[in-house]
This record gives sequence, C-alpha cells and structure tokens, in this order.
Amino acid sequence: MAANPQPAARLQWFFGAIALPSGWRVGVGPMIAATVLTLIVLSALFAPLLAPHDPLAMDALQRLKGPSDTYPLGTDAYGRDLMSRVLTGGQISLFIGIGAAIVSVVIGLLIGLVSGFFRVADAIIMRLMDSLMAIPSILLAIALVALNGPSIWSVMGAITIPEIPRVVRLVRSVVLSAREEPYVEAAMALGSSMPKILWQHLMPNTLAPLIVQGTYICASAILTEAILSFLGAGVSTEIPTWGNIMAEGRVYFQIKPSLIFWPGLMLSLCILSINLLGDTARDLLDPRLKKREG
Amino acid sequence: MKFKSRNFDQASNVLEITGLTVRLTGNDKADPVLDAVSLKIRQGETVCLVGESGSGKSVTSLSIMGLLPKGVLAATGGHIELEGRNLLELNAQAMRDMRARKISMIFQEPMTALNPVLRVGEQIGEVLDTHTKLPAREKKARVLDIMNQVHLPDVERIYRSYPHQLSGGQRQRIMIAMALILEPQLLIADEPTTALDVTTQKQILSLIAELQEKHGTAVLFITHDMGVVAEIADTVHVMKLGRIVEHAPVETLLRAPKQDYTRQLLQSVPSLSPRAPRAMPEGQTVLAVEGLQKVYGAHGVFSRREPTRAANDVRFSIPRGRTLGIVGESGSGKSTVARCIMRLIDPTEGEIRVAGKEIATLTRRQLRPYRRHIQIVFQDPFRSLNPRWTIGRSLIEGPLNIGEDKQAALARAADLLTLVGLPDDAVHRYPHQFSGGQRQRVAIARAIAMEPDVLVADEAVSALDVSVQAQVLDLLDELQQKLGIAILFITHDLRVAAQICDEVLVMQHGHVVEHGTAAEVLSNPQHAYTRALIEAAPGRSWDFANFKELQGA
Amino acid sequence: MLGYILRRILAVIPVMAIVAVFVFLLLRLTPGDPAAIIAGDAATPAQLERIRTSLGLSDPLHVQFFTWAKLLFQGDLGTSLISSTPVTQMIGQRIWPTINIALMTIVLSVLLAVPMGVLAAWRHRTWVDYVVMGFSVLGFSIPVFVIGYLFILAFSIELRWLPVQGYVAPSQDFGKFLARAILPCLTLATIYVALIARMTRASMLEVLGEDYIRTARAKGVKETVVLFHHALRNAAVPIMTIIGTGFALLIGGVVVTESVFNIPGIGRLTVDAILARDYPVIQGMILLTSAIYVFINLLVDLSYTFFDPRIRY
Amino acid sequence: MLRLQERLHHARGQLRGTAFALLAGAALMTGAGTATPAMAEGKTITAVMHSGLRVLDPIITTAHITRNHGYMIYDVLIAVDENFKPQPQMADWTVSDDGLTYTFTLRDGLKFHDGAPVTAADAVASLKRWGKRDSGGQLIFDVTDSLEAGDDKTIVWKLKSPFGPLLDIVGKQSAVPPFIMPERVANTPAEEAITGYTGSGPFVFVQDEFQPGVSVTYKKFADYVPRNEPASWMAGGKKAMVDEVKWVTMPDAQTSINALLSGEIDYLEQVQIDLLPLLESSEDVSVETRDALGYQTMGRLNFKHPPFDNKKIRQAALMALSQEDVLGTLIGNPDYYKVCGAIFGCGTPLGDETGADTLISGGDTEGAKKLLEEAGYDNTPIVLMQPTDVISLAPQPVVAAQALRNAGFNVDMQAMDWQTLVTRRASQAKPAEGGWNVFFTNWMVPEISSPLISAMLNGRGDDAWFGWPKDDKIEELRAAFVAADTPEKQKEVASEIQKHTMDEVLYIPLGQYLMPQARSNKLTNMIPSPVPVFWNIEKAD
Repeated sequence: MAANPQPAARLQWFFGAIALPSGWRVGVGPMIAATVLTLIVLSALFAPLLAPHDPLAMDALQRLKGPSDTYPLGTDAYGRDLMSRVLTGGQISLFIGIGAAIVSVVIGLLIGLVSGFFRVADAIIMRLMDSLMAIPSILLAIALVALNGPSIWSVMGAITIPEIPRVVRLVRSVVLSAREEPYVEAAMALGSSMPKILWQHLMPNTLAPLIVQGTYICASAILTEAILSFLGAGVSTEIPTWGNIMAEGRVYFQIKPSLIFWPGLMLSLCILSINLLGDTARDLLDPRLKKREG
Repeated sequence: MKFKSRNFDQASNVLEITGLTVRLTGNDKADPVLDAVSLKIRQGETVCLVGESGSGKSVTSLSIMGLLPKGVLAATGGHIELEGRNLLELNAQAMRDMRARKISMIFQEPMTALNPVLRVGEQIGEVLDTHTKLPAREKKARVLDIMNQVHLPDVERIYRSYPHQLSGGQRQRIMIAMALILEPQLLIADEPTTALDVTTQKQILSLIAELQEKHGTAVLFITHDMGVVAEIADTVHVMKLGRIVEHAPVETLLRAPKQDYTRQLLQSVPSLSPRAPRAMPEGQTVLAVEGLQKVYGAHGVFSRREPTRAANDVRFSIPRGRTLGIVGESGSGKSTVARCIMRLIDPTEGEIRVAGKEIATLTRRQLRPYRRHIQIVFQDPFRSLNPRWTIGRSLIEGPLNIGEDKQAALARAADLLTLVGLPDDAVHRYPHQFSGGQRQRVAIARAIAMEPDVLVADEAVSALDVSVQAQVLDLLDELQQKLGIAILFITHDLRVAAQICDEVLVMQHGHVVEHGTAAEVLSNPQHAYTRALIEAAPGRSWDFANFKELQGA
Repeated sequence: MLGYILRRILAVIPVMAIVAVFVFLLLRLTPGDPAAIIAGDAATPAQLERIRTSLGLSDPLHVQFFTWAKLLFQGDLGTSLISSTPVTQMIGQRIWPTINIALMTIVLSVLLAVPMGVLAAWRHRTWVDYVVMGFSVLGFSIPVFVIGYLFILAFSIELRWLPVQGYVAPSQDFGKFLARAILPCLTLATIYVALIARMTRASMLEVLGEDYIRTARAKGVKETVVLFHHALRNAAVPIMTIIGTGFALLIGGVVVTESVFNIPGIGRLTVDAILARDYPVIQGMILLTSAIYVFINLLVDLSYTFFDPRIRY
Repeated sequence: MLRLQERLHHARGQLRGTAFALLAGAALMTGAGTATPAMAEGKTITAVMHSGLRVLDPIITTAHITRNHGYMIYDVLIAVDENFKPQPQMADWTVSDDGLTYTFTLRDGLKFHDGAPVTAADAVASLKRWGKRDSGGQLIFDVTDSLEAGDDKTIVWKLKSPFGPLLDIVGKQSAVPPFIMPERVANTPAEEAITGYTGSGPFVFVQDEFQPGVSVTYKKFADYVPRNEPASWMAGGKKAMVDEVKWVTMPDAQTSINALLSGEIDYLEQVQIDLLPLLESSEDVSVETRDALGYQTMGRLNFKHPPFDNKKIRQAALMALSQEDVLGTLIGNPDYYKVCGAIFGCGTPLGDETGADTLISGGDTEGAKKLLEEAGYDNTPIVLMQPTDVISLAPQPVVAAQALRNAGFNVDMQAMDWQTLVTRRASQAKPAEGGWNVFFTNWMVPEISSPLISAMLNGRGDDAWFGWPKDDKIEELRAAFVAADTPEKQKEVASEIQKHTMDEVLYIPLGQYLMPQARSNKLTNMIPSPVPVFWNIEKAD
C-alpha cells in the first residue's frame, strides 16, 4: 500500500464519501444524521414560535388527553401540551448536552495539558482523576444534584464532573505520544518555551479526538439528564427537558405511551445523530484510519 | 565483482505475469497503479524488482499473492500464470491453497510481520495445520527441522518463544522458515533485509541463496538497494511509476544500462570509496564532547531491571566547516549521542561544549539562548514537520524565539527555501503538499534559519530514495561550503558516510570502537567490527555510478 | 508481577482515601437531615433536634469524620441511621443480586458483542458493518429505563414468557433466577454490548491492518482463523479495557434497572440511601463501588499479560 | 396453566438455534411455574405497600409504613372502631366519676412473641415512652398526676384535671399509636430507635428476612388470642388467617400493577388512580377503596417571614387557590376526589366547611389580586418547595405556583427531593437564605380530624409545627375543646376553630381524596380500615 500516491488517494477517499458510487453508503448515514440534528436544533431554537401553547400552562380538565386539534400530541398529567413541552424540552436538553460537553472538554483540556507535560503535577492530578473516575458517575450525579438542588446548572455540573477525568486522560495520552514526535523535539531544539510547545504544537493534536469525545459527552449528558430525572434527581418540571418529560410520563407508559414516545424519539434521534456524526468525525480525523484508507 | 551468470533459457517458467494492470477501485480515471506489467520467473532464478518508493514493486508482489487490499486496489487486466492457472481467476479458497504451498512471501519488517501474541513455533506450525494433516509430533519435528535449516540456534527454546524475545535477524529467519516449510516453487521476498543491520542482512541474503539452491526455489526479490541487487540477482527488472522500464541479466544491466532512468538510479548510489579528505580548517572547534555517558533505568524502587548503558565515554570535537560521521548498527548508541548533544534527553555524565559553553548541565530555561548554535535534522521527513503548520510558520518558529522580527523572519524564510532548492512560495503551503525529499529540505532550511554553528543530521537521508538521497547530500555539502557549518552526521550507511564525512567515528554497544579520518577508517579499518561492517556492505566492490568495478577494491 | 500487584494495591490507598474524604465532605455539605426522615411528618423542631443529637449529627464535622474513619479502619462501615442495621449487613444482603446480574450481563454482552464487532470489522463498510454499528449507536441512544419498559411490555405483558419483576437467588432456584434475570440483563446489556462491539470493531480494524494479518493470509490461513485466532487476541487489550471502564457505566445502568425490575440490589440501596441521607450507607456504598471499580481495573490490567506476552509487570 | 405451557413450548421452538435461546430456554423451562404465586406449605400474602419499611420504631417516627408495621406486630390497649368509638383491645377500662382516674385491666392470655406474658409494667413503660413523642400524648401527660402499674394486670392513670378525649387519644390509630412493647424495650430513650422488635400482636416480625426498604416478612403468631368481637377498624378480633405476610417494595408503580396482574403479588396498597384502567379489564383483580375517609392534601405558609407574616397576603394566597385544580391534577378521576373545605375533613364528626368558599368554588384570582394590592405586596419572591421524587406531592406545588402567579405573586418554585424538603422546612432562616415560604403535604383524614391531633393547629410560635404561627387564640380554642364535655359542645368549638383557621390561614386544606387499593380475588374477608391491616384476610388456593 505504500505504493499509493498519498494525497491523491486521500482526496479520492474524501470526495468519494460524497460523490462516488463505491463510497455513497458511507456518506448517507452522516448526511441524514446532520440533517436530523439540524432540524432538531432548529426546532429547539424556534420552539417559542413553533409551540402551539405555553409549555407550562396547565389545564386540570385536559389531563392525559390524546391528540386533538388543540393539542397535536395530546397532554401530560398536568394537562400541559405535550408538543409544546417536547419542543421546548429540546432547548434545555441540548443546552445541557452541549454545555456539559464544552465545559468538560475545556476543563479537561487544560488539566490534561498540564498533566501531560509536568511530571510532578501529573502524579497528583492523575491520583485525583483516578479517584473521581472510581466514583460511579450516576451516584456522584445524584449526590451532587441533591447537594445543590435540581437546577439546570447542578445537573450540568453533575454530568460534567465525572466526564472531566476521561477528557483529562485522553488529552494526556495524546500529549504523551505527541511529545515524542520529531517536530516537537525540533521545536525544543529551536528553543521554543514549554507553554508555547504545549499550546501551539501539542494542543492542536488533541482537538480532533476532543471533538469526537465532545460529541459523545454531549450525547451521554442528554441521556444522563434523562436518567437523573428518572431517579427523581433531575431538573424541575417547570423547566421541561426530554428527560423529565419522560420521567414524568413513565408512570403512564402503559396507558399513554406517547408521553415517553415523543420525547424519547426526539432524544434518541438526537443522540443517534450526534453519535453518528461523532463516529464520522472520528473516522475522518483519526490519522491511523486515514492512513489505512489512503 | 562477481555476478551470478547462470543461464535460464532452458529452465521452465514458474510464474509468468503478462500485462498486469492494477487500479484504484472505483476510480477508472486515475492513472493505473500497475500499468501492463509483464515478467517471468524461471525455476531456480532470482528475479530482482528494483525501483524507488511508489514504483509499484509491492503492489506487484501482493497481486501475485492475491492480497491486494480489498476495496482499495484491484487487478483489472492481465494474467498471472502459475502451473498453467491464472491466479487472478481463482476463488478465495483455491487461492488460499496456493499460498505457502506454491507461493510464499516474506516481508520487510520481521517485527510486525509476525503475530506478537503467538509463539513462533506455533506460527510456523500453522502453515502445516492449514495445508496438511500431520500428527502433532510429526508436525513439530518438521517445524524444528526447518528451523534448523534456517540456522536458528537452540531451536527448542525458540520454538516456544514469542517474537519479541528474538532478535531482528532471528525473526526474519522464522519468516523464511515459515515461507519455505512446504517447499513452494516461488518465494517472494519484499525488501526482506531493509529493516536489518548490514551484518544481519548479509547473513539473511546468504541464507536465502542457500535454501534456494537446496530447494530449487524461484525467488522474486523486491528491493531498492542496488548493492543487494548486485549480490543476488540473476535478472533485474527496473520499475518506475507502475511500469517496468528495463529488464536484463544483472551484469548487463549494471554495466550497460539502456534507459536513462536506470542510469540515473545507478548514478545516485553513493560509492563506498571515501571522499578525498579536505584540508583541516583553521576554524575553531564548535562542538566538543567529553566523556559523554547515558545510562537508562538506573533507578526505581520496585524495578529489578539492569541499567542499560546506551552511551559510554564518548568524546570527539568538530571544527567549523567539517563533517564528522558517527556510524554503527541499530542499538549502537549513535542516536543517543545525538539526542544528548541536542539535550533532548539529559546525559548522565560528561561535558558538551557548544560555542565554548558547557551545556550538559544547564536547565531547560538556561539552555534556550544556546539552542541556536546547534540544530538538528531528523530521519523521518513525514513526522519532523508539524502537519498543521505552514512551511513558513515552521521556518520562523526558531527565529521568533530568538527575538527576530516576524516580517524579517518570513522574508528570510523565503530566501532559505530558495537556498535549499524549493520555490519561495512554499512558505504558504503545508507539509503534506511536499514529497519526502522536499520536506527534508524544509527541515534543513528550518535548522539553517537559526544560523547554527553545528548541524546534527540524525539519519537524515536514510528514509529517502537513493536519487533523492543524493540530492539532499549534495545540498548539505553545498550549505556547508556556503555557510561553514560543522555537521555531525549520524548514519548506519557506510556508503553515505563515505560520501560526506571528513572524519568517522564507529560505535558499537555504546562504545566508540574506532575514530579517524574517513579515508583511514574505511580504507584501512583497524577494529574487527569496522571490518565486519565494511565486508557486509552489499555490492561493495562495484562502482554503480560509473558502471564498473571499484578501483582498488 | 507480584511486585506490580503490590504496587497497584498500594496505589489504591491514596485513591480510596481521596474518595473517602471527598464523599464524606460532599455528603455532609449536602442539605438534608436523616433525623427528619426518621421522625416523619408530624415531628416538631425540638424533637428533630433531640434525634439529631442522639445520632451524633450535631457533633462538629471533624469529630464525625474521625469517628467514621476510625470505625472504617477497623473494617466497620457503621450503622444505618434510618434502619439501625449495620451497613455491612445491609450491603451483604443486597450485593449478591447486583453481582449476579452484573456478571451475567457482562458474560452475555461479551458473548454477543465480540462476534458482532469482529464481524463488523471484517466486513468493514458493508451492510453488516452498518447494521452492527447502527445497533451499537442505537444502544447508546435509548435511555435504559425505556428499553426496560419495552422489554417488560413485550416479553412479560404481551407474550407472558417471563415474570415482570423480582429476584430469586440462583442458589435458591436457578431456573427462577434466570427467568427473572434475563430481562434486566438484556436491558443492561444493550449499552454494554454497544460499547464493547464498537471497541471490538475499532480495535479489530486497527489490528486487521497490521502486517502479521497479511502474513497469516499469505500462509493461506482461513479467514475465521485469521479473525479469531490472529486478530482477536491482538485486539483484546483495548476490549478488556473497555470492559473494565464500562463497569462504571454498568453501575449507572444497574441503578435504573434495579428500579424498573424491582431487584433488591445495591444500586437501589444507594439511591434510596442518598435520597434518605443515610450517610453511613452512602459512604459505605461509594467506597465499596469505588473499590470494586479499582479492583476490576486491576484484574483487567493483569488480564493483559494473558492476552499479550509482551506485557510483563 | 396448560395454555401457558403450550405457549412456552411454542416460544421455545421459535427461539431455538439462537444464542439467546440457550439462556431464554433454560429460563422458560423453569420459569413456567413462576407466573403463578408460590405455593409453599403455608399460605403467604405478598403485598406491595406504599413505601419501604426502614424505621422499625413506631414511636420515634410518624411514618405511616412504620405505624402499619406496628399494627402487625404490636397490640394496643384500646382502639377506636369504625364509628370513632374507643373499644377494649388488650385491656378493659373504668373511669372514676370525677374523670381523674382511669384504670385499665389487661385481659388474660396476652403473650409477647418471646413467650413472656404481657404485664402492666410493660404497658406503663410503653405509654410513658409514647407520651414523650405523640402530640396528643403530650397533652395528656401535661395533666397527668401519675401512671403506674397497680398489679400485674392493672394500670392506674391519675390526672390532675379531667381530660375528656383521653380514651380517644389512647385509642387512635394515627399518627403514633401507643403500641405496647416489653418494658426493657420501652425503656429506650424516646429519641433513640429501639433495637428489639418483640410485640404481642397477631404477627411476628422475622428479623432474618428483613431487608430495609425492600422487604419484610411477618409470620402468624400462633399464641395470639384474638378478642371475640368482630373486627372493626383497629378494634375487635384480630385473627391471622394466613401463615405469612410479606411486604415488598416496588419503586415503580407500573411494575407493581403488572406484578399483581401476573399473580406475582396479592395486594397493592395504593394504586395510582391514572393507572386504574390497567387493572379494570382483569377478572382476577378487584379495585376498591378500603379507607372511606382517605387523605387531605394541604398547603402551609411560613408565618415567620414576609410576605406571609402579613395576614392579608396569606388570605390572598388562599383566595388564589382552587381545590378543583389541585385535585384534578393530583388525582384526575373525580370518583376519587372531593373538594372539601373542612379542616377536620369531610365525613368526620367535626367536619365543617365554613370560610372555605373560594377554595371549593374554583378560586378567586381577582379577589386575591385586590387583597394583594391592599396589603401592599412588594413583589417579594415566595419560595415554594416542590419535591420531585414523591408522586403524591409533586403536582400540588406546580398547580399552586401557577395559581399564585396568576394572582400576582412572584413565585420562585424550587425543585428538590423530599428529603431536602423536610430538612429545609425545619429551617427558620429567611426564604432567601435557605428558608421557605410554602410547602405542601398530605395527611390521612383521621390524623387531622380533631384539633387535639392536627399538627397544624398548634399556635405556640417557635414550638409549633413548621410554619410557626404565634396564635394565642387557637391555643385558647384548643383548651376549650379539651374542656368541652359533650359532642355538641365539642362541635361548637370545632366550628370556631374552623372559622379562625380559615381567617388566619393557619393552613390551606386543598381537598380530600381516596386511594384505591387493588387485590387479587383470592383474598377475601378484608375489613375496611384506614390502616391496611392483614388480620381476618383469607386467601383461597
């Protein structure tokens, strides 16, 4: 395979993913995923315009009703419009997912860079991270939510904290392997300072895996939020999220499955898309796989 | 130089390839990877397939084995005939039956070509499991027998060993044993000695020759090393960009190459005769190393490992404008010395004086001002440039560190690129847009940008094709003359050392065993190890560039 | 090897110490008062204060910590504030269901996931690959409790093949145990299978590009042998790693499945304890799960030497 | 059974050949018998109760599940029947003419589970411990001169002044009934949980099988001698008709319903009303209301802090709320709820709805707005606590928040788990600093049916129940109630209390609701009762 002209093959592979017959199957999944995700994000962003009702407005006489002209997807146990809640719920769920991903990636990146480069800090940081990893994340999350009350922020924090050690480990491993690269050694030889090498040479190497990791964190944060709601430690019902809509609806699973079905569908489609895009990003960005494709 | 000169006109064809064309799958417009390749191999014959990287040698061999990567490459035309059957038309099962029984293959990297988690005896035995139904005892006996035939020591122990417990040469012997245990008609050897030290290479080459003789096997030998070709080939095929441009019996080809490409290829092969010694310049010493020592793994509470002395009492000095070569096989400690001098690793003991300043014990921060005096060029051109940075950014990294103005540095970067023979608009481009040789030029330009006194070239041309290698060596020579830099040249290749070095230092197991001018060391070696090294160099008595025997050899 | 194990066990001590302090502080800073749950709805403030004092919750933090740490050092996890039962006894009652379910899940998952991953890697970029990967991604995308409900609806309510809920110890009646454990295990396995199948596929893809695979094929070895004998063993280390780290995920899933299927395991014990602020139980449980996590990862690391002879400690 | 096995066989056939079949098949072969309840030698009733049993001391806690546990294993001296009339249980009694001396005489044959006879000393110690914890008990002990054992069988209780409702309080079944324990157990300080669980009731607690929060097993106490009268509420003959009763906890409402439908359990103490349709189609299961009085849901304001230290603003809050909205959301099915403005509950002797007009007529948002304006409400945010993990308490705050906002309140609804809520409601800090303004809870009607029992009607400021009203008038009224010696007089005072409570907004009754239970039709002879008792119930094969 060494015989292949590298750049040409890579281009061919890349464009092949979209245009060429042999590659079309590769491209369709991510394309659909991207479309679905865009639709979900748009529907969440424009929820106030799209929602037929105030997602909090209750009508005790209209509890658990089926779909009708007024309530396109029916109502929940408080007589609130399910469709409005699912649409609005997307906002918070996505916010929690994206927020948790960004926060844990940023914090993890900083800690990981430091840890990957300074031996002394490394020993201490990694012990701490091991400890954090050892605590089962769901339990930690419940405890944290109990600590601060179930606001969006504490749910996000609860999801973020257990993810940080994973990000740190990822960044650290990338840094540890990248610092052996000759171009990093060349930079040392050129007299570049450690922070500069760390930030300009090593950090960019972590971006690709971090983007991938970020998508997974985002997906799992949305899911964890749902599980926390299920266990009674989620966000208040005043703030609809896909998770707490489902958690409230689970009691009625057998008599009114739509309460779980619709938020569940949105949640699953969303996570499915994010994961698929994450996988695609990984395949595109992973230099080892790329080499093989070339 | 004595070439093989058997006549194969009467011998029967083992394999005949006609008009083999291989393309990237799903892309008919791109140039084919193999374009109508034809060649035949007769019984007992050794056919060498030479060419530079990307010429299609490996694809040819994989096509014969039916091992082209699925979904990436596919044979679209031609025949590969063995025993009257077209291998391209066989189904998967029939093709599997052919492998190891009729055609075998050995690969370049014996480290990666053996499964690291299985015992080697088992891996050889697997060939028998797959193709025969021998009882266990008999099977083992046959495995041990072939292991003896490839001259492995202590076969019972090695039988139970894992690949990582063996040396490179032993692993390659295992590969050969595996390939030959069923006595196939054809052995394909794809650069089987490239990853090995010269002394080991010599043993493996003679082993292949010996077994070939014994079993009457035909060998398709793929290599880029003309020296190896001269040693072993009956017939030589030269490949370029997927085509066979010339083929002839070995002596004919080396003495009277017809094609320009072949001539150019041969002319690029550096000669083993050392360059004429240059006058000792009066310039001051720019790098002096005294009693340098590096010990690994000396401490650790729980570790019981013996410390390794990677370098021991190394001393030398280089004056301005001169080139000192450190030669030695892998593990000799030559790279450790280079990295200690660069302070990429910290020496355990010793002095390193750069521009008159002792730098061995400076902290990283203290060291920074002295970095500019000594720069390095690494072996792997693909990894020594940050792939995310433009060439320009890489070039000005050092100058910016020593406080140069960015605009000025960029302007100078463009000049430097011209100096190393690249277009000056390359500053805006990225490393992947350049070939290996071009990247190595960029790496050299980056080092030169610091205006160093000493340039350390750590196997800087080893990864390059011979033609490119020659150009880069010329460039280094030119720069040295223009700028008067001292060069510390680290290489395992005696030919290269002979071409460029004024002085040579031979290392073995971390010790310097010989030190002298290139002419002394290479023409009149004193130490047994040096002599062994020289004797192992393939084709050492042939002057490839001039198509004749080497004078005075 | 022995030295390595010793070193690893020594390394566990600071980790567990940090966990202990962290958990203790986290809990004691959490609002919540076990006295209130003991006393019930109609208690007056004065009564609450008396109960609090009798439970030792009015002592200064450091006193409480050292009391607990001292007991811990003697291997005593304390007594539940709510039910006055020793924590070790409570854990002893509740840990087996969880262990049994978890073990069965792991076995089931590995049996399903590894062949799936191998197949997907072998048939990279074919429909087989897409189906396996699609399933894996799907497994990640549906909340565990929804999967559990769906299984109950399908297998217990509609088809009436299996009981809805409950747990019977395998030692008591293995058949009954299996009947009740299958759905929770399958539920839990969906994520776990997804995780392992993905890792198997990725790891196999990497290995299948290695030279020794080409060597094996050049020997004429059958594809199944290439895949399972040559490739899988080389791909095993990351797979083992994910099995180990996935354990944390499993614990999270266990908490939910135990609720859905009404299994009296430690997951529910912990959630209940957290909701009731039963400090000694929470502390004991988190310490225990952390210890199990660390221990499993030690086992995983040791298993590397089995799969890869190059790894020696 | 046969059909089931056919099905199973069929299923096995379908699955054969897959890896799954190995496991599933093995399970099905043995799982066949599990779809029907276990048929051990003895009869067992498996019941899913409303919550898990964790605290085993029925005196230290007011939790219903622990009280129910108490009735299983302990007996009481006297008990009220379904007409709210005290009846002899372990003991008969006489009252001296001056109403100052009560003499209880234990009946024959009473034995503790360890075989020891029940003595008067046991009863005295038990009553004394109870008196330290129960609010009604405290009232009696405030006027108690002495409580002593006359002999082994006689308990003499001397008062300093007459206390009319003594027998009602000693015989009540909520919140803390005076269970009789052995003296050694009863000597445990009142704020420490007991560690021995020996009773003299009809069932024996099986300690080895107890898993806190998961399951608890009771065995029939063979030596228990029931009274001869028919059982009526907590009074009458408590005959254990099965060998074993097992309470299990199921955290998921649907799981328990499914388990009942599939015959894995026999009894479901509470069925969420929305889920009733799941049970309706089944022929094997009956849904009914065992406790005809049910529950009252209510809200409590914090009198200590603004804005609810202002009477007008409290009234505005009350005016804003509508029982119909709360009950409609909480319960949904009108068959199971009733708007009821009576603080003592509708259907009780003292029930009276004076002053609750707006509550029961759908609220008066406009009136509330006006009152708020008059009171000069300064938009202080009111902290309303919502427990997310208790299904029967989650909707009230949500509905109330909406109604209060409509009336112009600035509502800060804070979600939390129940445990945080009970902790936080004990805090007297300012709402912004960890305190609170409003919370909601539910009471069983017997627990609020009298001014002596109802926790909300305590007006002793910081010593009062959470919310801490300082209200001398209510204390006077309660004293008057104690002093009232005829039911008519009592009713008069109670009516005053109702009026005063609504005017001061001591608390806001939000309506009454029933909790249906579901049982397998194999269970028969279940007596109606507010406490789910397991005596008298027979189980068919």
